[in-house]
Amino acid sequence: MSKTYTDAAAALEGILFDGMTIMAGGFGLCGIPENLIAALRDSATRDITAISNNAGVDDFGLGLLLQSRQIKKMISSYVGENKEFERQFLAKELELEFNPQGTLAERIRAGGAGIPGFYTKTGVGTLIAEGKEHKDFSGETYIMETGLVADVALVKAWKGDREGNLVYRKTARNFNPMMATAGKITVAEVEELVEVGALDPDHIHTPGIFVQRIIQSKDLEKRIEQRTIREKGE
Amino acid sequence: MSKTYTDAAAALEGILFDGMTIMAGGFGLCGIPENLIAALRDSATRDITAISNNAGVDDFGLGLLLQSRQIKKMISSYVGENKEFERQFLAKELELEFNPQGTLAERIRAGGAGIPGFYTKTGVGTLIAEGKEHKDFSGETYIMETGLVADVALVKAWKGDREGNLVYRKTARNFNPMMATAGKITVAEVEELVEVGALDPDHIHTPGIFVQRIIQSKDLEKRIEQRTIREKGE
Amino acid sequence: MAWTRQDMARRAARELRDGFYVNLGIGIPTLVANFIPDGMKVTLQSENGMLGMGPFPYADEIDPDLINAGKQTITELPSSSYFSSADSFGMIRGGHIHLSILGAMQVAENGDLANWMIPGKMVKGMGGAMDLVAGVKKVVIIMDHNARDGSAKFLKKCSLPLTGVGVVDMVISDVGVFTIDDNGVTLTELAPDITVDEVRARTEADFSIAEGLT
Amino acid sequence: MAWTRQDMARRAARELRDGFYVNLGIGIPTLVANFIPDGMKVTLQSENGMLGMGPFPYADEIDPDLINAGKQTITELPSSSYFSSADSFGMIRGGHIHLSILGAMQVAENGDLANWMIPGKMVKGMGGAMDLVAGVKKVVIIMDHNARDGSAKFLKKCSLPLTGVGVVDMVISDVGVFTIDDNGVTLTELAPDITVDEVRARTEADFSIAEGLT
Repeated sequence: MSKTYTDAAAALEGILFDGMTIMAGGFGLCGIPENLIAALRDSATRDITAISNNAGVDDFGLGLLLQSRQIKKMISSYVGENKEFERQFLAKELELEFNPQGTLAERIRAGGAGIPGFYTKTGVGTLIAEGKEHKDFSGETYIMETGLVADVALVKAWKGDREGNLVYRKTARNFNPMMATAGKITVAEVEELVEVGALDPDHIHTPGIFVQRIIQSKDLEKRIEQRTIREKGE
Repeated sequence: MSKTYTDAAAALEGILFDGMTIMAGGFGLCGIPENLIAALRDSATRDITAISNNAGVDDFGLGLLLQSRQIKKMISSYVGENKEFERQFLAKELELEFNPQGTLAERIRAGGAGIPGFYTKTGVGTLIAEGKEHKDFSGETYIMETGLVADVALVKAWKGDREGNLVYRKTARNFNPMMATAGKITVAEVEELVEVGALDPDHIHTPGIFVQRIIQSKDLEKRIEQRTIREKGE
Repeated sequence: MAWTRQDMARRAARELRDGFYVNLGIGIPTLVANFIPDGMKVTLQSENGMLGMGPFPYADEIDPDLINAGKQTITELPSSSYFSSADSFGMIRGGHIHLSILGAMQVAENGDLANWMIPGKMVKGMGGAMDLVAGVKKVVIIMDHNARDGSAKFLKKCSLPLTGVGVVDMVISDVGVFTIDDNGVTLTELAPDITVDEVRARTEADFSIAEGLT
Repeated sequence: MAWTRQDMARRAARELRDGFYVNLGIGIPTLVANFIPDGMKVTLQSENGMLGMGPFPYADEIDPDLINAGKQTITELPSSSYFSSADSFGMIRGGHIHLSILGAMQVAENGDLANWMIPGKMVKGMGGAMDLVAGVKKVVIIMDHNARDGSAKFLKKCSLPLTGVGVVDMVISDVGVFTIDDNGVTLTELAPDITVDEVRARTEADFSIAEGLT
C-alpha cells in the first residue's frame, strides 16, 4: 500500500466531492500547499468549506479558489490581505466564520486528538462568545469551543518520506502539524521526498500515521507577502 | 538572569514547601529526573502531591520519596511496579488518584496551555467517570476532565542550553514535554548542557520559555526495568 | 485440543491488514508481532511515544531510553518516530490506530471489558487501557476462556470494574473466536476438537453460532 | 509637545524586564524592539510559531519560510525555536508570556479593548489578538490618543466590538501614560508640554491623577 503519488492531481483523485470540508495549512503565504491548492482548483470541486488561518491573496493560495467561486464558507482568523474575499463577503456570496487564531489552532488540534470540546478564556465577553456555553473554573469564566475535523487536510512540509513522516522548516510549520492530524484523509506535499530512514526519528514533527498520501512538490513559488529588510550597516 | 544552576540542590532552593504539588516526568524509569528527585528527597519537603505516570520502583525514582514518606498523594496511571506503594496505599497511608494514561497526559498538556477543562470519551461508563460532568457531542457521550498544573515540574531531557531549550531522546520524551509547560516553575536536568546555538531551532522539543532553571545531570543510573533481549541469530 | 497462546496470537494476526497501525497490549498480544505475514506492512505503536517498533534488541544494542509500554527494551526501525505521551494518546483517542489487541479479565456479551482492577486486591492502575479501548477503531481481546478456577470470563455482565463500555469487537480465546456487534455475540470459529456444546458449557454470555460452523 | 511614535515605543520599552518573554503587535508596537536596553535579555515571541525573533534580514538573507505574525521577513537568533500554531497559542493562553504590546481602536476605563472590527466596514479578522489579551500576563496598549476626526478613543465604554473584557493594564498614547487596575484609570505621566486639562478635554474615560503629577 503505497502512500506516494506522482503529482497533486493524482493525490487528490477519488477523495474530492462537492460540499466537502477542506483544511489547508499555512500562515499567510508561508507554508501553504501550493501544488495541492492548484490541483483542487483544477478539480472544480464546488461548495467547499475551507478551514485555513488566512484566505491567501487575490491570485495565490486559497485566493485561487475564491476567484473560481469554489468556496462556500471560510473558517479563518484573518483575511485582511484578500480584496476578492472582502468583495464576495460584503456581497453575501461567501459565508465567513472568524475564530481567534489560537482557538482555531486548538480546535483543529482537538479534532485530531478525539477531543470534541474544550474551554478557553479567549473571546469571553466578545462577539465570539455569543451562543457558546459558558462555564466557571476557579471563579473565572470560560467558553466552550468544539473540535474541528476535515474530509481532507492539505499540508505542506519541508521533507517527508514514503511512510508519510514529515519535517517542517522554520515558521512554515504553523498550522500544518495540527491539520495533518485532523483530516479524515491527509495529503502532504513536500519539498524533498527522502528515503525512509533519512529523517531522524527524534526530529519528525508529523508521524506517518497521520498522512495517507504524499507527493513531491513541483515548481513552488514560495511568495513573500511583506519583503522587509534592513540595509547593510544597520 | 541566568537559568543555569550548579546542581540539583541549588536548582530546587527556595521553591519547595510542604504540601506542594510536584510533577515528575518519565515513563517507568525511562526519562526520569534522577538528580532532581534525589535532591527533593534530601530537601525533606513533606506532604507532597506528586503527579507522575508511575511511582518508580521501591528503591529508585519516586519510590525514594515513598520510602521517606514525603508523598501524601499520587496522581498516576499505573503503579504496578512498586511494592511499598501498594503497602502504603492498602494501609491508607497514601492517597491515590488513578487517571487513564491518555487523560493524565492531556490534563497536563491542558494545564500548561490555559485550558481548564476538556471532554474525552476515555473512561465513560467506568469508575473514572463517577462524579464527572457528562456531555453529548454528535450523539456520543463524553466526560469532562480538568487541566492540571504544578507548583514545580521536574523534567529530564537529553540536551539543553542555557536558554532552557530542551531536546529529548527516543522514548525518554514521554511526559516530560507537557510537564515542562505545566509547572509554575519548571526545573530541567539534562545529560548534556550545550552552548546556545548548538540545538537546531527546528528540532527543539521544549522552547526555553517553559524552563526557569536548568542543571547538568550527574552520575545518572538510567536503570532498565525489563531487560528484554533476543539472541544473535533470532 | 484447545489453542495455545501461540495459536491465539497467530489467529489474532489474521485481523491485521496491509497498512494498519496497531497497538499490542502486554503479554500474549505482544506475540502477535511474530505472526505478521511476510510482505504485509504493519506499523506497531507503543503508547509511551513511539511509532514503528522494532524487535527486542541484541544484548549489545540495549538502550535505557528505548522501551515499550511494557517497560521492555526494544529497538527502532528506519521508519520510526518518537513523540510525547500527549501526542501519543491524541493519536489513540483521535481514532488513528486501526487495531488494538489486549488481554482481559472479563468480557461481557455487550462488549464491556474489565481488565484493570480487582477491588481490594490489586492496586496497579489502568495505564493506557481505557484510552486504547475508547479510541482505537477495532478492539480484539485475547484471553484464556476460563479463569484458573474454571469460572467463566465471557459473561452476561462483568462483575469487575470496567475498562470500557461496549468496546470489544472480537474475542479470541483458547476455544475459538467470537465477534461482538449489533447482532450480539457470534461464535465464528472453533479450536480443533472443541465442540459448540463445550463452549456453551464454559461460557456465561449468550452467543449465536455462525453459519457453517458445526 | 505630544509624543511621537518613536517616543511611545521608547516609553513602552520601559515596561520590559530582564528575562521577559514578550509579544509585540503589528505597527508601532514592533518599534519597541529597537529600544530594548543594552544588557537586558528580552525574548520576542511571534504567534505564528517562533520564540527568539531576530531583526529584519539583509536583502541576501531573505527566507520565505521565516516570517513574523505581520507576514514580514525576519531572521532567527542562536537561541530561537520554532513550534506549531497550537503550541504557540498554548504558550500564550497558558500565561507564559509576560508582556504583550498592542495597538487599539478604543480602550474603555474598565480595561475593555476594541481593536479588530468596524461593523459593516472592515472584514479582516481578529487574528491572534483575542488570544493575546486573554492569555498574556500584562497588556500594554500604544495608540494615538484621539482618532483622526479628533474624537476620543479612551472611553467610558467601547462602542466597537470588543477584543477582550477588562484586559488592558496600561495605555501609552501621544499625551501620556495611564494605568488601569482595581482603582480604575490613573494618569501617571504626561508628554512634554501636555497639561492635565488638555488630557481631560481629549479623554472620555474618567481618570485620577497620580501623586506628584502636575
